Amino acid sequence: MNTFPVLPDLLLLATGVAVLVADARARDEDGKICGRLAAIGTVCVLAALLFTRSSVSGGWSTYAVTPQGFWWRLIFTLALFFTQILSAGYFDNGPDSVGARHAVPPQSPGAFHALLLFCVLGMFVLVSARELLTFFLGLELATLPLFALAGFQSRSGESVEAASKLMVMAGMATALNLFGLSLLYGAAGNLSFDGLALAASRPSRLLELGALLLFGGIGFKISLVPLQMWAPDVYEGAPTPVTAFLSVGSKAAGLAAMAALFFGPLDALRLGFYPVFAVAAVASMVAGNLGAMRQHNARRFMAYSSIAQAGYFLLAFTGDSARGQSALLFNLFVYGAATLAFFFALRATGPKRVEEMGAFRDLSREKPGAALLLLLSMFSLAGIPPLAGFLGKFQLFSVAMREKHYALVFIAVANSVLSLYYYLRPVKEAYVANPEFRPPLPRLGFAGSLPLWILALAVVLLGLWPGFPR
Amino acid sequence: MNLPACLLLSSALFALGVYGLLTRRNLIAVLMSLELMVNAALINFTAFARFGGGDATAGAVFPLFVMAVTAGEMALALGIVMALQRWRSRIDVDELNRLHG
Amino acid sequence: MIRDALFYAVAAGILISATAVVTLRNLFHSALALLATLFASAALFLLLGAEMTALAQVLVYIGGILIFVLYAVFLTMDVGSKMSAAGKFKAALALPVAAAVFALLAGPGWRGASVMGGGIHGSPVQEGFASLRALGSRLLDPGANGFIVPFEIVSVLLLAALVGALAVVRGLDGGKD
Amino acid sequence: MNGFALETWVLNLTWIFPLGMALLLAVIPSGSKRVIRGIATVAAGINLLATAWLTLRFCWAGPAPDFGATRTELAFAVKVPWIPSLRAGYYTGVDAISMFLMLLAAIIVFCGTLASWRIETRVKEFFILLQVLAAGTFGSFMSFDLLAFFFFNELTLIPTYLLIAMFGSGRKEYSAMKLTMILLGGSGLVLIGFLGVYFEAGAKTFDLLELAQMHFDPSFQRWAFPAVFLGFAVLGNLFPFHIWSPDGHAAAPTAVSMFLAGVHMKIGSYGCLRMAIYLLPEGAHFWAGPFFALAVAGALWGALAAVRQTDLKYMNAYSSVSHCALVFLGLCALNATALRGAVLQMVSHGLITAAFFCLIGMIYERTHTRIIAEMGGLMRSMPFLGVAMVIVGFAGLGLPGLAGFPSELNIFLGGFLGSSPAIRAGTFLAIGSIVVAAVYLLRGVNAVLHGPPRLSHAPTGGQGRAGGDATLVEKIALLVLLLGIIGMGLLPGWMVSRIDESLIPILNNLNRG
Amino acid sequence: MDNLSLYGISGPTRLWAYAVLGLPLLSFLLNGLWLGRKHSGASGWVATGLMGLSFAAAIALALGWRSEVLERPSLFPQAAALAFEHVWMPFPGPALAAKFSFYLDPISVMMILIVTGISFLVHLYSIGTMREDRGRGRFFALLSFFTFTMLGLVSAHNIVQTFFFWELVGAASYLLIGFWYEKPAAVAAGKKAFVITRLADAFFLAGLLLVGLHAQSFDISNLNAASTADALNHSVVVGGISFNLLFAACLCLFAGAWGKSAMFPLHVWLPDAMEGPTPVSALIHSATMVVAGVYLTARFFPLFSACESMLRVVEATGLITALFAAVVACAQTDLKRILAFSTLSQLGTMMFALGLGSGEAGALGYSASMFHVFTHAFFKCLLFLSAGVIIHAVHGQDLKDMGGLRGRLPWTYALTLIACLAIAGVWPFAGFFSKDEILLATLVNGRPFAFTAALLTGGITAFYMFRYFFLVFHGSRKDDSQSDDVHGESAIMVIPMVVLAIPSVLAGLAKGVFLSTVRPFPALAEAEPGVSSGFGWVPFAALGMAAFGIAASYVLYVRKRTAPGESPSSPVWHRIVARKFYLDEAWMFLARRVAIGGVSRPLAWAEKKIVNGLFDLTTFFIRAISVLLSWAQNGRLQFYSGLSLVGLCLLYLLERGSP
Repeated sequence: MNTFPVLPDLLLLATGVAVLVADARARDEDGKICGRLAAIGTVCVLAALLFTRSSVSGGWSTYAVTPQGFWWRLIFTLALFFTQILSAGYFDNGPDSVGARHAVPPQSPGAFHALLLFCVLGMFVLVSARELLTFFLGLELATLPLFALAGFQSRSGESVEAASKLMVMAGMATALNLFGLSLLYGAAGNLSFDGLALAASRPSRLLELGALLLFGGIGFKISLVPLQMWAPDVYEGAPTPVTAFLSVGSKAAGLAAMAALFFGPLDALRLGFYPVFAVAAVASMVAGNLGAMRQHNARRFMAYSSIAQAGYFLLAFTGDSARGQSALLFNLFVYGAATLAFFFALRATGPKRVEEMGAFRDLSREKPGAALLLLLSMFSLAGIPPLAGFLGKFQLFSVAMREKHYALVFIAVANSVLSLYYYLRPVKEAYVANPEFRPPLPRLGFAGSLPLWILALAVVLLGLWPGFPR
Repeated sequence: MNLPACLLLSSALFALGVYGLLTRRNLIAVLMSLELMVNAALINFTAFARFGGGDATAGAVFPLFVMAVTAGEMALALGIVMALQRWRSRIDVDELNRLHG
Repeated sequence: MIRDALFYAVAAGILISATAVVTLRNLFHSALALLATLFASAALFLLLGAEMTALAQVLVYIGGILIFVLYAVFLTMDVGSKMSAAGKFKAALALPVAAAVFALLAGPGWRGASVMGGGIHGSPVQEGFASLRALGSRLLDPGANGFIVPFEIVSVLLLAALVGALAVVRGLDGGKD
Repeated sequence: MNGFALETWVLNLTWIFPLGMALLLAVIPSGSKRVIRGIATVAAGINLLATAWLTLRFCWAGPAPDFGATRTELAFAVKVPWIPSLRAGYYTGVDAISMFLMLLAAIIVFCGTLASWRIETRVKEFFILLQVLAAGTFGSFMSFDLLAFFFFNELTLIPTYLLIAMFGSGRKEYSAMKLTMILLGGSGLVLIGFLGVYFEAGAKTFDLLELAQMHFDPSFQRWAFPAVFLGFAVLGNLFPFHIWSPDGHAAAPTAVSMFLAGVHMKIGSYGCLRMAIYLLPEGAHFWAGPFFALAVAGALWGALAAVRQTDLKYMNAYSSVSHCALVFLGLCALNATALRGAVLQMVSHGLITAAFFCLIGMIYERTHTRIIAEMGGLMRSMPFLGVAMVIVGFAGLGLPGLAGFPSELNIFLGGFLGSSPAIRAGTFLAIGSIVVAAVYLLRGVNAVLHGPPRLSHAPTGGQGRAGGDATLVEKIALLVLLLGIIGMGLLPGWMVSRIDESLIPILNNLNRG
Repeated sequence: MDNLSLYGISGPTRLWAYAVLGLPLLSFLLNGLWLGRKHSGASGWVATGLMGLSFAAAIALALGWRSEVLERPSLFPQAAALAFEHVWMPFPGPALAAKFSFYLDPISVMMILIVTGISFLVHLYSIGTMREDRGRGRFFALLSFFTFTMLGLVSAHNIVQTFFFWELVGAASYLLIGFWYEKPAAVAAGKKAFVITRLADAFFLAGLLLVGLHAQSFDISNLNAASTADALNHSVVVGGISFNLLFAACLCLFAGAWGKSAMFPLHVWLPDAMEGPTPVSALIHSATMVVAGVYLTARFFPLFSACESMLRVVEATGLITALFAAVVACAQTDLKRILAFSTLSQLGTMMFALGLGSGEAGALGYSASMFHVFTHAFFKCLLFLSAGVIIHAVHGQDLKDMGGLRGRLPWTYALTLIACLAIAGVWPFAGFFSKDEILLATLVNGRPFAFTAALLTGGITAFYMFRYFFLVFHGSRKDDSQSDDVHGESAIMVIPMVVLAIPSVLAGLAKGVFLSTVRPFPALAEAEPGVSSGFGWVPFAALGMAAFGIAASYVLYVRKRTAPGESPSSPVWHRIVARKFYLDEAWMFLARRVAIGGVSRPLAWAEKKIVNGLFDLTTFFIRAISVLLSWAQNGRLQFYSGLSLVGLCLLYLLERGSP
C-alpha cells in the first residue's frame, strides 16, 4: 500500500482544510492569508505532481494513479492555480457588479479557495477512480462546490440565478448519471471498471442506455449539446474567476470523466457510439459558433465558445483511443491556456466585473501586452497557426480523419473557420475600434503581468513544439 | 416482483420526476422532483443488487453514498434558495430569466 | 405471491405519491407527498431485501433531506399558500417529454432485463446482501473490494457542501462579521 | 545544424530575421516614428538584398540541382524533425519557382515599406505587422513540408486582418472580415486535403517531395484534388472565389494591397501548382477541365467587371482577378509551357499589380480620392508618377518589353498546346481579356493623368505632402518595381530556363498516370 | 520540320544592323532619361543627329546587303539573310523559340530605309514645329522610341518579335497621338487607336501562336514554308462549327494587319489619330506604322497564297477600304482628316494588290504593292509635312477657314503641288508608276472588278487631293485680320520637305529594280518578263482618270468657288459622306451600348449582386440561425431541461438507428 503517489491528492485536501482553518482564525485581516495559503498549497501540489510523476500506485481497487492521470491532474492543478491568481483581489472590493450600487464589505475568500481546492480534489478523484462509486463521488465533488462558487456573490442577482440554474441542471445531470450508473451496474454486476469492461465486450441495450445517460450527464459538465444550455447563463452570472474555472477546470474534469469511461471500460462501446459522438460534436460546434456571434457580454461569449470547443474535443472520441486521449490532453492544455488568457486579458481591463466586449476597446494602445494576449488567445481558440490552437485542433481532426470520417472533419473545419468570425470581435474591439473616453486602466505591474506572459508563451510555444503528452 | 417490474417502476418514477422538473414553478418543488429522479435510480440499484446476482453488496452500498451526496446537495440548495429568497420575493423558476440570449 | 402483491401495492403507492409530488399546488402538501414516496421506497427496499438501504432511506433521506426541504418550504413561503399552477402549455409540452423519457428508460429495461430474467450474473437471490454486517465490512475494508476510499471522499464532499452552503449564506450578511 | 552552407543560413534567416525585427520594433517606444520607419526599411532592404543574393547564387553559382526522374534535390535545403509524433519536419529549401517568388516577395515588402512612410498613426504596430506578414510569406515559399507550409501560410492571416482593419479605409472592417473568413475557408479546404493526403500516404510524413513520390489512389485523388486546389484557388483569386479580393484591396492600406495582390495571392497559385498538381496529378487531369473553364470565365469576367469600376483600387482589383485567372489558365492547361507561363505570370502580376497599388496609394495621398471621375490631368503636376503609371498600365495590358508579356505568351501558347479543342477554344476566348485590359487600363490611365487638370487638387508646388511629385522614398519604391517589371519583360530567358528545370518533377508526376 | 537555315551576314554589316537599331534606342534613352527634362532645347538636335546616323547606318547596311546577298547568285532569288539572331525565350519544342533577330530581305531593307530616312527628316522638321512646346524632350524621346520599335518590327525574322514590336509600335502611337495630354480629343483618339488595334492584335496573337505551333517554329521563313500550310490545312470542329484551320489561322494573322493598317471597318481610329502633332501623323500615320499591316501581309504572302479564300479576303478588304476612304475624303473639311482618308485609300490600294492572286501573277501584285508602299511613303509624308506648315501658319486646320495661301507659303505651295501630282498618279511623278503597276497587276490576275475600282479610286483621289490643294492655296484669303500673326516657312521645316520632294518625283525610276528584286517567291524569278504585254493602254486610262479628277476639282473649287463643308442645302448623300457613313457613331454604339452597356454593366451588376450577394446571403443565413439560437436561449430553466432531455432521447434514437 503505497501512499506516495497520492501525495498531491493529500496535499490538496490538506491545503483545503488549512485554508478553512486559516479563514476561521484570521478574522480581522482581509483574508489575503487564505489566498496565499491556497496558492502555496497549489504550488506544493504542482511540485508533488511533478515529483510523483513517474510513480504508479497500486493496491486499491478503487483508486489508482496512472501516468495518463498525471497530465489530467496537471491540467486541473494549473487551472486551479491560474484561477487563484485571477481571483486575487477580485473579492477585495466587494461583489463586482453590485459593488457600485452597494458598499459591501469584502467577502472572505477563504471559503472560495477551500471550495476550489475541494473541487479540484474531486477532479483528482475522478481521474483516479477505478470503479463507478468513486467515479461518481469524484464527479459530484467536482460539481457540488461549483454551485456555491457560482453563487458566491450571493448579493448579486445574477450570481444567485447562475447558481440556481447550475444547481438544477446539475441535479438533472446527476440524476441521469445515477440512472445510467445503475444500469451499468446492472449490466456488469459489479462496480469495478474491469467488470464493466468485461460487460462492454458483449454490449447489451442496458449497457448502451446506461452509457448514453452517462454521456448526457457528463456532457453537462463539458457543456455539450444537448446539455449545453446552462452554460451561457451560468458563465455570465458567475464571478469571473469562477467562469474561468468552469470553462477550463470543470470542462477538463468532464472530459476526464468522459475519457475515463469511453477510453476506459466502455472503450468497446465507442465504435457503436460514433453517431452519438459525431452528432453531439457537430451540434455543439454549430450551437456554440452560431450562438457566439451575437454576444456582447464577454463571459457569455466565452460560454458559447466553450460549447463550440466541447464539440471539437468530442472528435477525440471518434478514433483510436491512445491517439484520442493524447489529442484530448494536448488540446486541453492549449484550450486552457487560451481561455485563461482571455480572462486575464479581461481582468487587465479593470478590477471590476466587466460585462461587455466594449471593455476591450482600445486595449491595444493602453495595454499592448494584454491586447496581444487577447489576440493570441482568440486566434488560438479559432485554431489559426502558428498558435497552439491549430495543432490542438489538428490532432483532434487527425483522430477522426484517420478513421476516414471525412464529412465530420469537413464540418469541424468549416465550423472552425466560422468561429474566427466571432473570435475576431474582441480583437476588433482591442485593435480596431475607435477609442472612447475612459479612465486610465490600473497598472498591472510585474507580478500582475507575469501570468499574462506565461500564458502568451504557452499559446505560442505549444503551437510550435507540441512535445507532450506522450 | 421481478427485475423488469422494478425497472419499469423506476422508469415511471424518473419520468414523473422529469414531469415535475419541467412543470413546477417553485424552485423547491423542482428540487423535490429531482429527488424523485434520484430515488428512481436508487430503486434501480437495489433491484439490480437483488436480482442481478453480481456483487450485490456494492449495489446496496451505492445508494448509501448517493443519499449522503444528496444530503450535501440539499444543504447547498438550501443556501442558494435562501440567497435567492433574499433577492426575489418568490422563488419562481420562470422568473429566473434575467440571464438569457 | 404475497411479496408480489406487496410489491405492486408499494409500487402503486410510490407512483401515486410521486404524482402527488409533482402535481399538488400546495408546496407543503407536495413535500408531504414526497415524504410518502420516500417511505414507500423504503418499503420497497425492504421488500427487495436491502434492509440497510431502507434504514438509510428513512434516516438520511427522510430524517435529513426532507427536513431540509421542509425547512426551505417554511423559510420561503407561507405554508398554506399555493403555487401558481403550471401553465397548460408547459404541461402539454412536458408530458410528451416525460413520456419520451419513460419510453427511453423503460424500453431497454423492460426488454433487456426480461430477456435476462432473474440472476444476470449468478444466482438471483442473495439474502443478507445488504445487511449491516455486509455493508459495514465492505465500507471500511481497505482491501481490494472495500469502499474505504469513497467513504473518505464522501466526507470531504459533505464538508465541501457545508462550506459552500455557509459561504453562500454568509455572503448574504455581507462577508464575515 | 553545423555544416550548412552560408546560403542555407541566409535562406532560413529571411523569415527569422523579419520576426526578430518585429520583436525589436516591439520594444521601441511608439513615439519615435522615424526610428521605427528606419528600422523597418533597413530590415526590408536587408532582406531584399539577401534574397537577391540568394537568387543570384541560385541562378548562377548555386549547386546544380539534380532533377532525376524520381528524386528532387532542393537548393539550400535543410531538414530537421519538428513534431516527431506527427512526423512533421522543418524542411526548407528552394527551387526556381519558390526562389523567384521569394524575390518577388522581398521586392514587394521592401517597396511596400517605403510606400508606407506616410503612415502617421500607430506606426509601430503597422511595421510590426508588416514584418510578421513578410516572415510568413518567406516561410511559405521555402517550406517543403506540408504542415510547415500551412503554418507559415496562416501566419499571414492575422497581420493581414489587423492591417486592413486597423489601417484601412472605407468599409474596412467588413472587408477585412470578409477577406479573413473567405481565406480561412480556403485554408480549411486545404487542411482537409492535406490531412487526406497525409493519412492516405500512411501518416508517415509531411515531406512534400516524399509524398509526391507516392502513387495515390485515383479515386482518392479525385476528391482530394479539388479540396486542395480550390482551397488554394480561393487565395489565388480564382473566379468565383475572388470576392474577398476587390473589397479587401479597396479597403487595405497601400502596402497591404500591394502585398495581398502581389504576394499573398501567389501563395495560393503556388500552392495549386506545388501541392495540388504535384501531389495529385491524376486528380489534376480529372479536374483540369472545369477549373480551366473557371479560369477562362474569370479572365473575361474580371476584365469586364474592371471596365465598369469607378474606384481605381477596385479597377485594379478586378484586373487582378482577370490576371490571376490567367495563372490558373496556365495551371489547368497542364503542360510545360503553360505551367511555366503560370509561374511567370505569378511573378509578373505580382510586380505589376503591386506597382499599380503603390501608385494608387501615392496618388490618393495627393488627391484624397480614388474615384476615377474625380481625377484628371495629374501628368503635369506629377510627371514621375504619371510616367510610372503609364508604364505600369502598359505592363498590365501585356505590352511586350514589360513583365506581363512573356508570361501571357507562355500561357496562351500552353493553352493552345492543350489536349482538347475545348481547351484551345477557351484559350482563344481568354486572349480576349487582353483587349478588355487595354480598355480599362487606358481608361484609368487617361482619366487620371490626362485631360485638363482639375482645380480641386491642383498641385501646391514642391515635393511634399500636398500636391507635388513623388518624394525620393517613393521614387525608390517605384523604381525598384519598375526595374523589376522592365527587367523581367526584356530578359525573361534566364528565369525561364531555371523555372523549366524546377517544373520537371511536377511534369514527371503529371505524365506518370 | 526542318528549320530553314539562312545566310548569316558578315561582321561589319552586322555592326551596321546593330547601329540602325541601337541609335534610335540611344536617342530614346538619352532624351527620355536625361536630356528631355533638363536640356530639352538640345534634345531635338541630339535626336535628329542620332537619327541621321541611323539612316546612314541603314544605307551602309543596305549597301552591305546588296553586295553580300543581292549580288551573290546563290542567294539571289530569295535575297534573304540574317544580320543577327538571339534567342529571347525558348519554348518546349524543336525550334520553337522567340528570338530577337535582324532579317534582311528586299522588303525589310526597303522598310528599314524608309523608316530611318523619313524618321530622320521628320525629326529634323519637328525641331521647327516643336520649338515652343514644353514637352519637346518627351516628344523626341517618343519619336525616337517609335523609330526604334518600327525598325524592330520590320527587321523581325521571328513572328514573336514581330508581335513584340508590333505592340510597342502601337504603344508609341498611343503616346504620340495623345502627346498633348491635356487635350481630351487627343487623349481619346490615342485610346481609340490603341484599343481598336489591340482588338485586332488579340487575333494576331492567337493566329501567330496557332501557326507557330503547327509550324513548330516561330521563324518567318519556316512559317512561310509550304509544309506549314499543309500542316494547317485541315478542318477543325469547335462547338459544332467546322472550319478550315489554315484559313482561320491566316485570318487571325491578317486581323492584325487589318487593325494596324486601319482597313475598313476598323479604320475609324486613323482619322481621329490626326489629333496628334503633325510630325507624328507624317511619320507614324502615313509613312510607316500604318504600312506595317501591309508589310505583315506581304511577309506572309507565301502562306496566305496557299489559301485562295484568304487572298480574296485581303483583296476585298483592300478594295472596300480604298474606295470607301476615297469617297469619304471628298467631303471632309479638316486638312489632316483628308490626308488621313487619303492614306486609308492608299493603304487599301496596297492591300488589295497583295490579294490579287497567288503564283506568278500574284507575285506581280506583291511587287507592285511594295513599290506603292515605297513611293507612297515619300509623297504622303511630304503632304503631311506641308500640311503641318499650313496649320502652323494659320493656326487651324479647317479648309473652310483657308484659301489664298499661295502667296504667303510659296515653298509649301510648290511642294504640295508636287505631292498632289504624285498621289494623283500623274506622269512622271512617283505615284504614277506604282499605281500603274497595281492596275496592271489586277488585269494580269484577271480581276476586272478590282481594276475598275482601282481606276475609280485613282480618279477620286485626284479629285479630292486637288480639292484640298485648290481650297488651301487658291481662292481668297479668309482671315486677313490675322495676317500679321501668320508664321512663315522656316528653313528647318522646308528643308526636309524639299528632300522628300525629290523621291516623290523620282522614285518611279526605281521601278525596274523593284520589280526584279522584290519578289515573294524565289523560284519564279525567271518567268517574270512578258506578263505585262498587251496592257499598254492601262497607263493612259489611269492618267485620264487623274486628269478628269483634277479637272473636276478645278471646275468645282476654282471656277465655281464651291464652299467646302456642309450647308443646309447640301444633299443627304453629302452629309452621309461627310459624316463618314456614320461609322464612328456605329462603333461608339457598339462600344458604349453593346460592349459596356450590354455586357460589362450587367456583369458588374452580377458581380456585385450575385457573386458577392451569395456571400452576403450566406452570412445572412448564418446570422438568422444565430438569432434563432439566441432566442432559444431564453433563460428558462425548464425549457433548457426539456430540450436537453429531448436531445438525449434523440441521441438514443440515433444510436439505435445506426447499424
